[in-house]
Amino acid sequence: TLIDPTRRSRVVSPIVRRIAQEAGFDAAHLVGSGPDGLVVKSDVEAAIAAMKPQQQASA
Amino acid sequence: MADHTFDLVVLGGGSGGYAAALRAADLGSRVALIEKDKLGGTCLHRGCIPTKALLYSAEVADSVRDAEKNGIIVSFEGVDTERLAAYRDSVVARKFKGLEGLVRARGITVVQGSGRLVGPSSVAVGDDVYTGRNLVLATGAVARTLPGLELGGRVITSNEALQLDSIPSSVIVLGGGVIGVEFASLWRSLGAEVTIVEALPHLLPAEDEAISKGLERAFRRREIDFRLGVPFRSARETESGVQVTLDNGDEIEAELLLVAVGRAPVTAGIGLEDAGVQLERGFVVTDERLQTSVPGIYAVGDIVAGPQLAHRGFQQGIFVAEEIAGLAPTVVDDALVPRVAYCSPEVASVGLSEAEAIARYGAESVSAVSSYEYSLAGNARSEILGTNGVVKIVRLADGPVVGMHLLGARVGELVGEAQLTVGWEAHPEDVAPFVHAHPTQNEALGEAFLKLAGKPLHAL
Amino acid sequence: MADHTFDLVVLGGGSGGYAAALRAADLGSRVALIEKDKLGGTCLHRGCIPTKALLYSAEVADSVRDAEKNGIIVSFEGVDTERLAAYRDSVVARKFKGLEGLVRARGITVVQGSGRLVGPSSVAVGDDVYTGRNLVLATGAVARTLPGLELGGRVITSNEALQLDSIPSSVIVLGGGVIGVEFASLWRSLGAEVTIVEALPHLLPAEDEAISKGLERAFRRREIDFRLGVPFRSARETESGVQVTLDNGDEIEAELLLVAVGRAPVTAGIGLEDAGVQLERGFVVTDERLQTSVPGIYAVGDIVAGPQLAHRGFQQGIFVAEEIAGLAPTVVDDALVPRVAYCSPEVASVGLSEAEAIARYGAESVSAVSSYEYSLAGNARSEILGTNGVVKIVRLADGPVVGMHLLGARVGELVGEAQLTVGWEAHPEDVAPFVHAHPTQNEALGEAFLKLAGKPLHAL
Ligand SMILES: Cc1cc2nc3c(=O)[nH]c(=O)nc-3n(C[C@H](O)[C@H](O)[C@H](O)COP(=O)(O)OP(=O)(O)OC[C@H]3O[C@@H](n4cnc5c(N)ncnc54)[C@H](O)[C@@H]3O)c2cc1C
Ligand SMILES: Cc1cc2nc3c(=O)[nH]c(=O)nc-3n(C[C@H](O)[C@H](O)[C@H](O)COP(=O)(O)OP(=O)(O)OC[C@H]3O[C@@H](n4cnc5c(N)ncnc54)[C@H](O)[C@@H]3O)c2cc1C
Repeated sequence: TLIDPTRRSRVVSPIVRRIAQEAGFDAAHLVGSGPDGLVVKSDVEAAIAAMKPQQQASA
Repeated sequence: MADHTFDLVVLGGGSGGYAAALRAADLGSRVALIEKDKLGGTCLHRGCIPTKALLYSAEVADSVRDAEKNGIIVSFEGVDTERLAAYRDSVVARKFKGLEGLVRARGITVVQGSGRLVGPSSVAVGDDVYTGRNLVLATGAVARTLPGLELGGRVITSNEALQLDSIPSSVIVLGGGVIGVEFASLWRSLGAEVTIVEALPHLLPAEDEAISKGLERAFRRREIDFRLGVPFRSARETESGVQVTLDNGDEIEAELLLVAVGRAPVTAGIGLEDAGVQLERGFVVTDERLQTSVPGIYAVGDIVAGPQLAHRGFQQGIFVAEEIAGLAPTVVDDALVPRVAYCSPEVASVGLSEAEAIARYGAESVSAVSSYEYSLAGNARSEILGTNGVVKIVRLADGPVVGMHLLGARVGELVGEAQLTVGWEAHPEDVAPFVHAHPTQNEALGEAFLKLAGKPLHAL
Repeated sequence: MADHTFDLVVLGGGSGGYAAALRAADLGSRVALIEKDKLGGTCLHRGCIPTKALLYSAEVADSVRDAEKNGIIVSFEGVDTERLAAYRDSVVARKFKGLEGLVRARGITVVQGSGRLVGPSSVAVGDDVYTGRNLVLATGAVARTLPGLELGGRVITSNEALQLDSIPSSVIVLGGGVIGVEFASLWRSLGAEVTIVEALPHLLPAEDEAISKGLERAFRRREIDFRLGVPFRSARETESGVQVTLDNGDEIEAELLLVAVGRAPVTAGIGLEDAGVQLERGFVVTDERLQTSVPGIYAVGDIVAGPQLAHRGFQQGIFVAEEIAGLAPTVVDDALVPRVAYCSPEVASVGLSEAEAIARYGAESVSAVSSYEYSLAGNARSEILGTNGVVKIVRLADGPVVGMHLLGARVGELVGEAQLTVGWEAHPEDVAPFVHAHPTQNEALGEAFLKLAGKPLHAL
């Protein structure tokens, strides 16, 4: 799954963390594509993009 | 009486006003910028720029005095006040020319003259009326004095202080705020005997107490005298100078008295009340989006209560231009506006002091807020520069950094990093992976973050 | 032969080694730190610290020469090389004392002597063997020379250059990298005639070309001579100096020749190969978590190929200590290690140059990368300091800032802000709401971000 609350991926950017927070999830729950599983901005952006159709479907 | 119509009319061409004008023009508006004196306002002509030029000369004088310690043999022959003035003026002139060029390049109509509100969307300048779909008030502030203390002669404000053609042998500085400590520092470096009088218990009373105390120690070493926690009672001119009497009866005498007790907004006699613009203690009342009580009229800069700083004016000016353009910009948070005092040593800060953080977040539990002070004694670059000081970081428990407070030579330049850290709500743990460049002073910030993240390197 | 058992044995007490030792001790390990010379290594005794002390003296000399322009009247009487040396040494001594105190306070066992690997977990020092559950290799680097160019006499490295008891009247600096340009700048400020010889087409060839070119302009103004793109052919000592012949036949002569062509890892003759530690061109090969080909043996600092910088050593040392402790720290990304050259004007950068960004991200489309250069001519504080330069920011289209490149007096201190911006993948739009303090140099960063975010204030 995209967002797994048991996952504790690494996040070092407050900015990355905030974008995720604003989209309603915790960036650390993603799989990171950065060095050593680091969650980078594009991971959060991809997750948000992937969530969009889902939200529309459920709405 | 001629009528002129614009999208935006800005009253006052200082930091706040010209920023609004530049940004609005950039966004496609036709803008009139009304200025009775010179574009650039206080900051450029009587504030930030000339003071910082003189303070740099003071820094040069200090480093010349210490040069022998660094192996550079010089003899200090004094201050050439004419060259000092020429240097100060050349810096101002060049920035002024740059600003005029920018304003011209963006096609802004500059109206020279004193403006007065004559309705909810019109400003009169002499016989001309400038009407805008929106107005921005940006008339700034001027030095105030205390009741019973008349300005004039040997009792001066920063305006006259900047124009002195000699260095006074002694000065009393009334007010230990930013302007007071900057002039005290400047004059001391140039050879004057200086005494600061401050009614509150600390220099820079708005800063974190650790910083104020550190600055007091440093000023004591520099033999800058100060009387804290004692209100001013009266002053009278003598033959050779000014005699000041404090509330406790103490008397001090000096060649000059600089009154630096704050700056009052320029809002009287320009038709604001008649147009329905609400004032409070002289300041223009606005909502958090900087709109006054009259829809369509905005206010920016020193006339809006809050930190009176040029870059706050810039930020508010940009905000208002974007707000009017419908861009829904982010509200300017006064607590996130960085503050720098260019005295020696410098002071820089952003966000909350420890006391403010505890007042705001620590009501329920004392451990809600923690702080750490890293002494610049541990920082190699500061050792090289021969400066002392401290980096103090205030954080919420397991939470973001909410305040950063710096003291030491050149620390003003570190405030950009501090501002992003606090502004982006970083946790010390977010900074810790980024080990700072060695040997820099910004490494001291890095060390403080490491310590707060539980990973001290060059600290116990 | 005595056996000593520890949790961690660190070979080499420089930046990388002592950082690993300090952090491991902090995390509860029993640590032996083996050092054949002095704790602190190259950086403290022969690198960062003494050079930056001398460069500060050079800065003082420059500001003394310009002081008259600032209204401060002085006469420059020369350089007192004894006091210069005393100043340099006092800075080193104080930092050395601090480091010794830290190492003692954390209960680290310091072993004085030359160590040699004698197995996958043991280091011999004379008759003693130190065995650890883990080993950290941190033996650092030493100046290298070119084939056919023998060191000695008037052909010196930074080690000798730091110990000179006079200022040479003229110097040829072989190598336009960081160490080369720093010494060139230093000697020029102290009065020498300087020529830099660099085989690549630019000074600081690893930096963004805009910065290299700007530095070249500045050096030209300072009358520092340089020959770029011409390899060195040979050198011979003459009666009064050294004569250098370039590949194009040109001959240059000077009192001294400083060889600054890079630093070679110290990995030979200490038992690495025998223990199975894989090397490549002399560097220790590690995985991204800094483990060598022998499980349990790690390597940090200048012996690991990558930017040879003290704070990279710190960061790697901390990383390895935490890795061993099972804390799973964040991998150190060499591209995010900030770089500062303390020449006059200073150079500072972090992340990718424009060319690197285009190579990495711009293959498909040229518009994938954009950049902006803000001239310090627009920055009031730089005008006050009398410096020129540039802030160059490289970003991905609609994406984060991936590189920041700075040139100008004192810009080294701005690298902290640059580092967090790039490290945290900020977009210029994330920085734009935070208008920087006026008048600072970090405001130039702010202006560049504003421009890239489409909101220029003090720029066209
Ligand atoms: C000595 C000193 C040092 C300072 N140093 C710093 C510093 O280092 N950093 C910093 O951030 N801030 C500093 N400040 C504060 C800074 O100068 C102000 O915050 C800033 O100038 C406020 O901008 P403003 O646009 O609100 O007002 P102002 O800059 O005061 O501009 C107002 C303009 O409006 C014009 N005006 C007023 N009324 C009318 C009218 N009726 N018609 C037409 N024109 C009118 C005035 O002539 C003036 O040009 C300093 C101030 C002083 C006095
Ligand atoms: C002139 C100059 C200026 C520099 N300026 C800067 C700067 O401003 N900023 C910056 O970041 N970097 C700077 N550097 C680079 C910096 O000094 C190095 O990156 C840093 O010292 C590397 O740390 P290290 O721990 O890898 O190695 P080192 O600091 O070289 O330490 C290695 C230590 O290991 C010891 N050792 C070696 N072999 C053995 C053995 N067999 N047994 C026992 N002990 C051993 C050595 O005695 C030495 O103390 C500069 C370098 C030079 C030469």
